[in-house]
Amino acid sequence: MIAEVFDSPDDAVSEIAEGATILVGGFVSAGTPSNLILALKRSGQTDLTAVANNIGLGDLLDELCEDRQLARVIATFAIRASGGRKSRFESLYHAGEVELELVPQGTLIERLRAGGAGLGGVLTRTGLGTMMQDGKQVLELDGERWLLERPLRGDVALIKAWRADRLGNLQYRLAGRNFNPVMASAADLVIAEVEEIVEPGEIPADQVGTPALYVDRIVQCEPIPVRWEG
Amino acid sequence: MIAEVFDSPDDAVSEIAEGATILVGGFVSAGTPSNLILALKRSGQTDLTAVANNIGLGDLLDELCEDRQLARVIATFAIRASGGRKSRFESLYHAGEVELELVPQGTLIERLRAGGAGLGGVLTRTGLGTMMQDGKQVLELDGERWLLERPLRGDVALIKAWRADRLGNLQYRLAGRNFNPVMASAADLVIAEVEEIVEPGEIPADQVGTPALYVDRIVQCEPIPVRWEG
Amino acid sequence: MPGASPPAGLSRELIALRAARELEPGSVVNLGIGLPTLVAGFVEPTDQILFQAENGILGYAGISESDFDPDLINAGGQPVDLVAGASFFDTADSFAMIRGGHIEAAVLGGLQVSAQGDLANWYVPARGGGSVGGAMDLAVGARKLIVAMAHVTREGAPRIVEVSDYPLTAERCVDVIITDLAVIDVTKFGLALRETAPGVSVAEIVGRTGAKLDTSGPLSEMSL
Amino acid sequence: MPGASPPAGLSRELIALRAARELEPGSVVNLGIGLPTLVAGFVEPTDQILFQAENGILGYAGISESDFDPDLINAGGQPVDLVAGASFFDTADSFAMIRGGHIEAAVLGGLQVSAQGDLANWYVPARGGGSVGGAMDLAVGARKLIVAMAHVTREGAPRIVEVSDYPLTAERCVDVIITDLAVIDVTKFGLALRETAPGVSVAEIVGRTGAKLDTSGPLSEMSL
Repeated sequence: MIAEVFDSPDDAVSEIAEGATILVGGFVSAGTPSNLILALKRSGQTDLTAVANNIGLGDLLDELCEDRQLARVIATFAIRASGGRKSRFESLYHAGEVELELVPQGTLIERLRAGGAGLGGVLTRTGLGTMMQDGKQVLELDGERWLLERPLRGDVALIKAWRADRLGNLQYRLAGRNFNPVMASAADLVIAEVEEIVEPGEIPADQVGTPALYVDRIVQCEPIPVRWEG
Repeated sequence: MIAEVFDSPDDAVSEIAEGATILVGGFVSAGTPSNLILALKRSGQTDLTAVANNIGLGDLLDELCEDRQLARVIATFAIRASGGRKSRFESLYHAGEVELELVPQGTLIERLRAGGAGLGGVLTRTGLGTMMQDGKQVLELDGERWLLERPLRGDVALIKAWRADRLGNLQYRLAGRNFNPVMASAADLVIAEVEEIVEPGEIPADQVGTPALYVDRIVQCEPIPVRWEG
Repeated sequence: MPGASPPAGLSRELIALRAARELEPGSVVNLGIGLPTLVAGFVEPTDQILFQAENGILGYAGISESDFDPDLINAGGQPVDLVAGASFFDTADSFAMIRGGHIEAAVLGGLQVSAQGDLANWYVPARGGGSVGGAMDLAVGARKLIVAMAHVTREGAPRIVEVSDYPLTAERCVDVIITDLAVIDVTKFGLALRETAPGVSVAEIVGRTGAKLDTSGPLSEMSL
Repeated sequence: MPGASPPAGLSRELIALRAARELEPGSVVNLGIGLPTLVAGFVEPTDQILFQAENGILGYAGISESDFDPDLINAGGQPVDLVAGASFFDTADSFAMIRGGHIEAAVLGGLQVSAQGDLANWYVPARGGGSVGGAMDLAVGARKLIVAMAHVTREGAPRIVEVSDYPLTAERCVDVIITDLAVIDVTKFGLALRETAPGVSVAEIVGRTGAKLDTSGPLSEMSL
């Protein structure tokens, strides 16, 4: 259960299998594991399903579309409603070369949380009476209608934190948490990119954002800043 | 939405109505709002439903049984399986003078979380094939059986934190969080007992355990230590 | 009269200013991507409004003028400053706030709003897709939903319609519509005109609205 | 032979010691209230076992000998020390860990265990009630469930039975039973005796067990 420290992001992602489902933490520029994403690109692995908040918003996840490594994307932001330069993903999507499952953000995080927390699903009002209801079970309880949303898990989670200790505890900075802590709970193999690795105890116990038991691999990398210009 | 600072716990709880459902944070001695509980005792309000992890484990919640203020308790620990001195609650319970709904701890916190997070319920395996299943809906999905647990909310939450700022942000210490953050999300009126009140900004943004929007009333009190001797 | 040249309505900035006036002092507010993000620039610190960003911030203070920190952005990816008393949390906790009814008001952009307050704001059929983000959760969770949008499309077609022909964000969720031409309340009896933009007539607004609009209530010109 | 004087089995401390030997180095372990809390005293720091307390601690290090801090207790209310690299979290996150299968092993007390591994440990019919705490979540969530208990009741009745007549904690959840007399594995074929306590015969164990017990497998005496 002690996390393993890797020397390079390429080594850390080297065992990701063809066809794997990859949870990718981050929200646009915040808490995004860009080094791990680029390592996954270099690995050349294909037929992947990526689960992420966004693709094509300045994020490097869009780079995985260059060599068509993604078969399927589950995301909340993927196709812009307004104009502007198309992302690689959008071009592939419109060409029918990648599948998209668009999920409301609050539903995506609850499905992931259910996957990590051993729950069989949650009931939400979000999506009732919309396209998101298609193919899903609706329960009527005490006169109220609820959409049943099922758990979502990954084979691998790629996450980003500020610091890790050698046990695998992670500390986030500012708004860098977003999807990372929940995704760390919902995958079989959790790989964390961090800016610094410290000794156990250096991250105060009440400032641990992801407890060590969730983290399998850590790799220290210079963060790659990304920015969405809208 | 700015929290109101009260001078005494008695003033802070003075508007709790007869028959109210009260969520009470804390786990035995940790993060337990003992001053607010004693103020509720002094208020003499009756016919209350208390939702708490434990009653009669050295906690002062048991004091509300002295004058039969509790009509009903929803808890995880209430009647000890082994011997020892009976709590006031146990005596009342065996005399048929208070109702008890025993709930598994992980189910209790998920029901409260659902109540605070606008979810209609969650599916858990916990309790399947046990007494906890009685009267509840079981869903079979993809060959697996799940118990549907419905949300739980309170009219009032009594919680305990280490520090508050004047906006209502709360910071916990050590294992003092337990039920407090979730209960703060699941009641119409949230009253927090704290050891110190500071200015906004003095609690670092990444060390806020309960964001200000959840907290209605804060009162500074000398903590009353309690201890369970088993 | 779709197709006619539009009357000189409010700029995007003035729509945002008018939307800001709709917010209660001391309340918690979420601003959608696009025009709504401008709203943060039009509240006074004395209003003590706490802006929530669904990516995990309570208490940001408008777009930052200083250096860009990739970990300190709002839901539109823009750098933000913090107020004293801000807090950070993860996405699960953020949507617990939103879905759980803890956000007093949300200001979202819109593509269409229907007579019964259905909102469509995430999917453009002509583009063959869309992005939902947190819009559906905000639409069902925010206690008051303000839609800030242009009254008509670029082609002059009404965005306020009897029944939306776009995929919905949520049914019966909109409380107030603020456009370049008008402030319109969604009531249980339908749409009610509350305010007109300076220099815009009631007839012009009715003409550019694709749903029945009650103009019989107390009416005033927007004060900006 | 219920009612006969029991053989001299292990003390509570030795049961805890034997249970500690069942834990994998580097694993995450939750200890139930009562006898199981003693287990923390029998692991070596070099084993790097992280103890999880369901009230919100990962990485506590046994019962504290120093001053009592009311905010630093295990699930039994006892003061604990921390290891370097410990962390705190709330109850929702704690049970996400437990229910989500992130705890490698739990050691719980037991009132009865059935032949198919059903556990009853929270409700004593004779007392007309019980306390469930986190036991049901641990029983369904821990990847390996070790029950540490006396082999028979104070009255000499077997606690290991064909079918439990106590209200259950969970069905088919127990992996290993460690008692003052024996270590017994719960397999898909039923109960299998693995180890005997020093000085206790197989016949004595079979005689005090209320369910069919396979004694044909490799057997050894507990090394303590």
